[in-house]
Amino acid sequence: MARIGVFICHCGTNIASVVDVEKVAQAAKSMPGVAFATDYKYMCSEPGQAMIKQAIEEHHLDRIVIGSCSPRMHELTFRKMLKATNVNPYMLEIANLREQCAWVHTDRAKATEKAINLVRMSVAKVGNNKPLHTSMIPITKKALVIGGGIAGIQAALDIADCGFDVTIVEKEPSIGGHMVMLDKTFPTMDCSACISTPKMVDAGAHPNITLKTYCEVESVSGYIGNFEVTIKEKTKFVNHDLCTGCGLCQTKCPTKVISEFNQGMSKRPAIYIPFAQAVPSKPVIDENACLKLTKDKCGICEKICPLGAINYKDEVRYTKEQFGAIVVATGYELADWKKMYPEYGGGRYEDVITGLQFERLVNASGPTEGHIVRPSDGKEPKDVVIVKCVGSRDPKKGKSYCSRACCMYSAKHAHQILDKIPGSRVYIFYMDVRTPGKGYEEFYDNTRRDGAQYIRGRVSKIYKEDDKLIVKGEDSLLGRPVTVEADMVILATAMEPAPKIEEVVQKLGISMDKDKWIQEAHPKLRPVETQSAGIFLCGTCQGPKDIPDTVAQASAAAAKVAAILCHDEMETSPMISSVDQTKCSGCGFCVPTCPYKAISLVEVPGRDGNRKVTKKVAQVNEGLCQGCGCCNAACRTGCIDLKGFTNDQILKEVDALCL
Amino acid sequence: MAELSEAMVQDLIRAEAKKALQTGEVSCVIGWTATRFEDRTKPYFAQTPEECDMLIWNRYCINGTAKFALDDRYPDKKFGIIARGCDTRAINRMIHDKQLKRENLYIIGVVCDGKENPVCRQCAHKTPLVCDVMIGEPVQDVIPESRFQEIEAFEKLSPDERYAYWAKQYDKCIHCYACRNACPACNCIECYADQYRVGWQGKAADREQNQIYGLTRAYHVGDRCIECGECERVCPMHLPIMRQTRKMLKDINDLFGPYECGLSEEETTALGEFKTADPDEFM
Amino acid sequence: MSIKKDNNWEPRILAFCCNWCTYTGADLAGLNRMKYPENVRVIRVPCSSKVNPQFVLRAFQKGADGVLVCGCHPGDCHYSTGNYFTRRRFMLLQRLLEYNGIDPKRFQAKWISGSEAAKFRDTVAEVSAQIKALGPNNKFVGAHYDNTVMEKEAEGGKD
Amino acid sequence: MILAKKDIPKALEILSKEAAVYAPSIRKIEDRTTGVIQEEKIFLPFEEGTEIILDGPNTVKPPKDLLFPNVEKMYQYKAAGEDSYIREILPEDEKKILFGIRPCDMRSIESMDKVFFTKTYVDSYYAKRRDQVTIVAIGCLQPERTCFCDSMGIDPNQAPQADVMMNVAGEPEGESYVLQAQTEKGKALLDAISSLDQQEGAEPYQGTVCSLKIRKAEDLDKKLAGMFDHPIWDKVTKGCIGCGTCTFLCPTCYCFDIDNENYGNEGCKYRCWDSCMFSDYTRMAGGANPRPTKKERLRNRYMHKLSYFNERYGETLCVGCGRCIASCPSHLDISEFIEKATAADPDAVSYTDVPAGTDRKEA
Repeated sequence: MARIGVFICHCGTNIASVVDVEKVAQAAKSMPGVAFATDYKYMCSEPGQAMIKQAIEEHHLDRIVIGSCSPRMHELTFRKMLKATNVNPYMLEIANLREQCAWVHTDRAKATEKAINLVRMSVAKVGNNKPLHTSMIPITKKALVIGGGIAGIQAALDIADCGFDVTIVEKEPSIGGHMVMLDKTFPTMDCSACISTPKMVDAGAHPNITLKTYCEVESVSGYIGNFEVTIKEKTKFVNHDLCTGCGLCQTKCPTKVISEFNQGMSKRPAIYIPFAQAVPSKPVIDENACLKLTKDKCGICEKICPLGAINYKDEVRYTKEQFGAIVVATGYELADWKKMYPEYGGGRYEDVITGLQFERLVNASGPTEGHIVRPSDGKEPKDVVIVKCVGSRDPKKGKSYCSRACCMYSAKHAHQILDKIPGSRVYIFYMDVRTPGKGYEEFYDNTRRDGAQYIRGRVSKIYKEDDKLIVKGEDSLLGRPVTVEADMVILATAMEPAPKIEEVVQKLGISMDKDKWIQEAHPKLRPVETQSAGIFLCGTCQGPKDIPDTVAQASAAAAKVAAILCHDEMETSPMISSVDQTKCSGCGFCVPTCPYKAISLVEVPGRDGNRKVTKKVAQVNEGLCQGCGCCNAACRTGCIDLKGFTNDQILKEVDALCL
Repeated sequence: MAELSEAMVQDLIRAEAKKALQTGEVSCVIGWTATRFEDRTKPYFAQTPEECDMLIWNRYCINGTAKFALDDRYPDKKFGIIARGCDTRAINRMIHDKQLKRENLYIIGVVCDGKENPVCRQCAHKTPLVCDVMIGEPVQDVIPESRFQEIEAFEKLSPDERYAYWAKQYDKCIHCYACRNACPACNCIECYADQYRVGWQGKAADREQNQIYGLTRAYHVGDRCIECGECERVCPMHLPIMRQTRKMLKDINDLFGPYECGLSEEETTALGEFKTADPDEFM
Repeated sequence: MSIKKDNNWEPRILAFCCNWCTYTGADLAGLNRMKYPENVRVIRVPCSSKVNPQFVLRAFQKGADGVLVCGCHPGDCHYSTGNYFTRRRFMLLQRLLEYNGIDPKRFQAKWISGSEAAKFRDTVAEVSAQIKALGPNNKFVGAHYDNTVMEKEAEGGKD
Repeated sequence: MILAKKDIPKALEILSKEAAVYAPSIRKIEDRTTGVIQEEKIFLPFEEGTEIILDGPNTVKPPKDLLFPNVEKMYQYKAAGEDSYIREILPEDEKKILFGIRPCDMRSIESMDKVFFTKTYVDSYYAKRRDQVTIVAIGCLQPERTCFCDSMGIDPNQAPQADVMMNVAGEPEGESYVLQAQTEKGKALLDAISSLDQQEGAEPYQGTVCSLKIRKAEDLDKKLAGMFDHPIWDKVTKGCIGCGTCTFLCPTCYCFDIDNENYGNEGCKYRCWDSCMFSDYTRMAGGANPRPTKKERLRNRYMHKLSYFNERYGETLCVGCGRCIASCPSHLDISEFIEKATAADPDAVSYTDVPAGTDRKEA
């Protein structure tokens, strides 16, 4: 039989002034299972807690009910206190007599009756509490970073610097992502390569970081501390252990295909490294372009490779690895403006280019060694138009959100053009100019002072007239249409999540918002976490942002990962669901309701009547379950139950309240 | 094929059953057989080709055959079922609820011509939805507009009238669980009502316990009821049980879009999923 | 249904409040010393999706006059998708109860976030007033065991 | 004593002065949405103007729940320190008259008496209700197609154990009844309504015979005792869905379960009907169940009705009222089983289930 101790707190006068605490304590004595009941001025104080401990010994109490302030205030305090006694810390219930009784009622008699009722509810519930014990799950001290852009690199470096092993999985042949394509970065106009390639080299050389380039995540299972990830290594056809990156094969390779890295403005051989400063600087063979692999001809690279590193018979390999935490840094992609805005030429005019294409043009290691020329005829453009918000802030044709970084990089482009081409003129069509960062507004002012023409209005049409691109728009400040004859047009296109992001998200079991950006746990308070414990995110995969914010988030995510990996074990909350597998009929109605995908159907030995059979029953993954209880209400036989809030307890609470 | 008479269908059923049993792949074939009274038939489990001659087909074959497959949840051989449209919906229901495996069933589908059972007037699926072999010409299925007529009429009564009607009905209930045991949607291995330790449901047949049982079952099968009418047919005290279970189907139909159960194995149930744009009245 | 039958009868209302939003809102109402009627008793649940419709039936069976289920606004759920299920379950349950004769005011659900203390107070006051107007609930009520009133059924419920 | 049919309501009014009279009448529930009026013939307390129907089909529910109610409070208790108590709750002192029950139901009450009174233990609750009731049995006139009481050794016209035996005088369409008192209580009852005596009238009609004749072996109970593992059980029990309909409508099923209902620190213990057909009837701790499937359970029910009861009390427990046949969801039929068990060869190895109805058309 339960021996319950009831302790009613005066909370100074907070409770005692409205609720007749002695009467409540007296009434508690006659409740079923109550062996001892008393009241005291400050239960949470040292003497108060000592009194409870003493009463536990004296009256051999095994369950405690405390009528005091809200459990959200002192539940932890009293649980810590019980750790010092032989009563399990979870054999405790708290009746909220202050915030939800004394402070909100005035009539003393009714408040006291309600207080007695609330104590009776807690006594009824504690009668059914079971001792709960936190369980420890081991932590694999390794982190996985998905995506090798600046976000992934920064996160990996920070984690590695904490002494933990990190694996970066990058689907391209080299890490670097979009940042390494840029020429200069705002607002300081540092050369992008100068600040990102050293980090890439650090990442490549860091003893704790292993680079898995040209690889993708195939499947993820397990839970925080114990993720089991299968990584698919795409076919490189080059053995990177033998290859020293001498580059001989690239010079001799006869086939030339469009270089994705240079945004299609130059060609690259079939066996290639995407750009000069690639890390690892070892080539891969593009199987769709290589003559040997497609038509079984050529094979020059194999012949001339001094180290015999070429292997045409390479197959896809899958490796399985254990990780303690995962950081998603899959980055962004520019939206396909050609489909959204046919009125800008829909891609027919070569001189209507995107911001990234311009970055390659102005980049010294780009296809034109930094000379800004028109892709169509190679002449230097004099009049350049930059069109902002192409696809962004346009729910009907493109995206509803603002892509955040375009205002600044468009100003940068204008500054570069005015700087590099003397006598050039730059017109920028804008709706608003957003310069929220440090030094951003001053940078925007300098650009205008350099002579950039900011025209407030949208561009309605771009068409070619003999050698010029006619840009028709309006100037809403002057209130009249405007036409600009331009040699070249740069479109500041909207940012979109990386291609095929749904697959990665689905594999990880995390969720996305309506625009397919990954859903953070809480926009303000937990921006780098996801709903699934142990999976973090950083950079533009969570939403459009510029490099400073990306790097800040990367370090934040690294800190979160380090917070997990620095422990050998992790304590899981005991208030999670568990399944009574003898009663479970394996119907799986609970599985779709779990936000954390913590429930799975497993085969277990069981009994059907008097026969031994293997049954399919539900099983809760203790690491993933956060204890919401949604599955409890979906289970018709009630055999999946949340410890600490079992169906039985809540039924007893309802009965006690309706007496 | 020409219009099949009852006798021809009966012979085809017997032939199919014999063929299935001869292959040794099927442990038994369940259908109907005669009883002492010719206006009543009972389920019959033919286990040898000779016993297949006991199988009959007439307008009194109204017992549901599908749920007997749950008698042995771990069979070593297939279980043959002679299934009309509603039985195949029951099979889909139990497969969706993971209590049956399609590969453990050998389904002989028979296009139904409507039986001596009030629910057959509102039948929406005379053609079997899933079968290994089909007997009879598939008929175009159509959902009768009288599907929720009775519910809408009942909703027009005043709340007290409705409560008084239900109170009288639940006074009659003798708590025999025939409705639960006949219902293909009620396929848990241990029903909540049999768990006295937790105390969801008392065992007495007084009005209080009957109401709790009636409403809880209406809620449990609410989004999975295949409207086969077995609960009303088997109730010894003739309670209008479908009037409870169909109510939730009507609400789901109105709130979340056209909804019918047991049409395929993979359909999601209304309470097993959500849409962020669901109608919301709790703001 | 409470024992006392005189005119200043107090309804007994149960409120299942989700720990992360509504329970916090109720605590906040306490911190701000807001006043509301005494006849609402709060049961804390981790998420509104933990509330099983059978608890609501149990409450009416044991004599509650009104039941309230409160949770976070859809989209704000601490467990991300819990209250979407709550919404579906209790919209259907409310119609089923109404269909069986229980006045919809007796069973309500409301989204109350952690900061909407005033909304919690107003909801409680409004529900309490509505149910006080409706009077004691005699539908679905079990023969409340009281050794003085053993066999006499609640009037109105049983004819 | 001779009583005219038209005087029956008057007689019942006289009788209902001292005791509550229960007689077979129709309970109507009007369904306003479909306009259908559900009618059910059950034993209802007699008040002014309730229409009593003595002939026609038997009542859907047996009179059992007047003597052995579905829910019966046994005792109440309170745990409150000194003033804790445990008090037995005996049925109230209320004299009852059971008017117009058939010989098959009367025989079932005899069986219940054997169970609750004999073998050293007397059930106080049943005993109290049984003493207070006076039973007026009536000779059966139109047995239903599912009735087979005469095949079970019961004379549809006679109920020797009843307090008063009522038979139609002369031919079945006769206008008056012959009442013969068979016990003291019966005499007292007849004295109470002696004012309506018509003195003369024809002899009581004794000619009713059941339409459904079934071949039942004399020593069926002994034969069945040896047939526990007979293959017949696999076939006959297949169609059962394991619900409690047959047991709750059977006049001779007397199993009950005991449960309690708590309100804070007080509560009451009550007993309620239980059914051996339920899957959890014999489930023990740890999930073991000696009767795991429906085959064992239905076998147990048939064996109890036709064999086990004989071993203990010397008579068959099935009175042939046919209620379980009429209401079985799968249309299983105990009379079919009795015929098959009679015809079956006890040590057969295999058994094919031939529907009994095919060779014996309805009489």
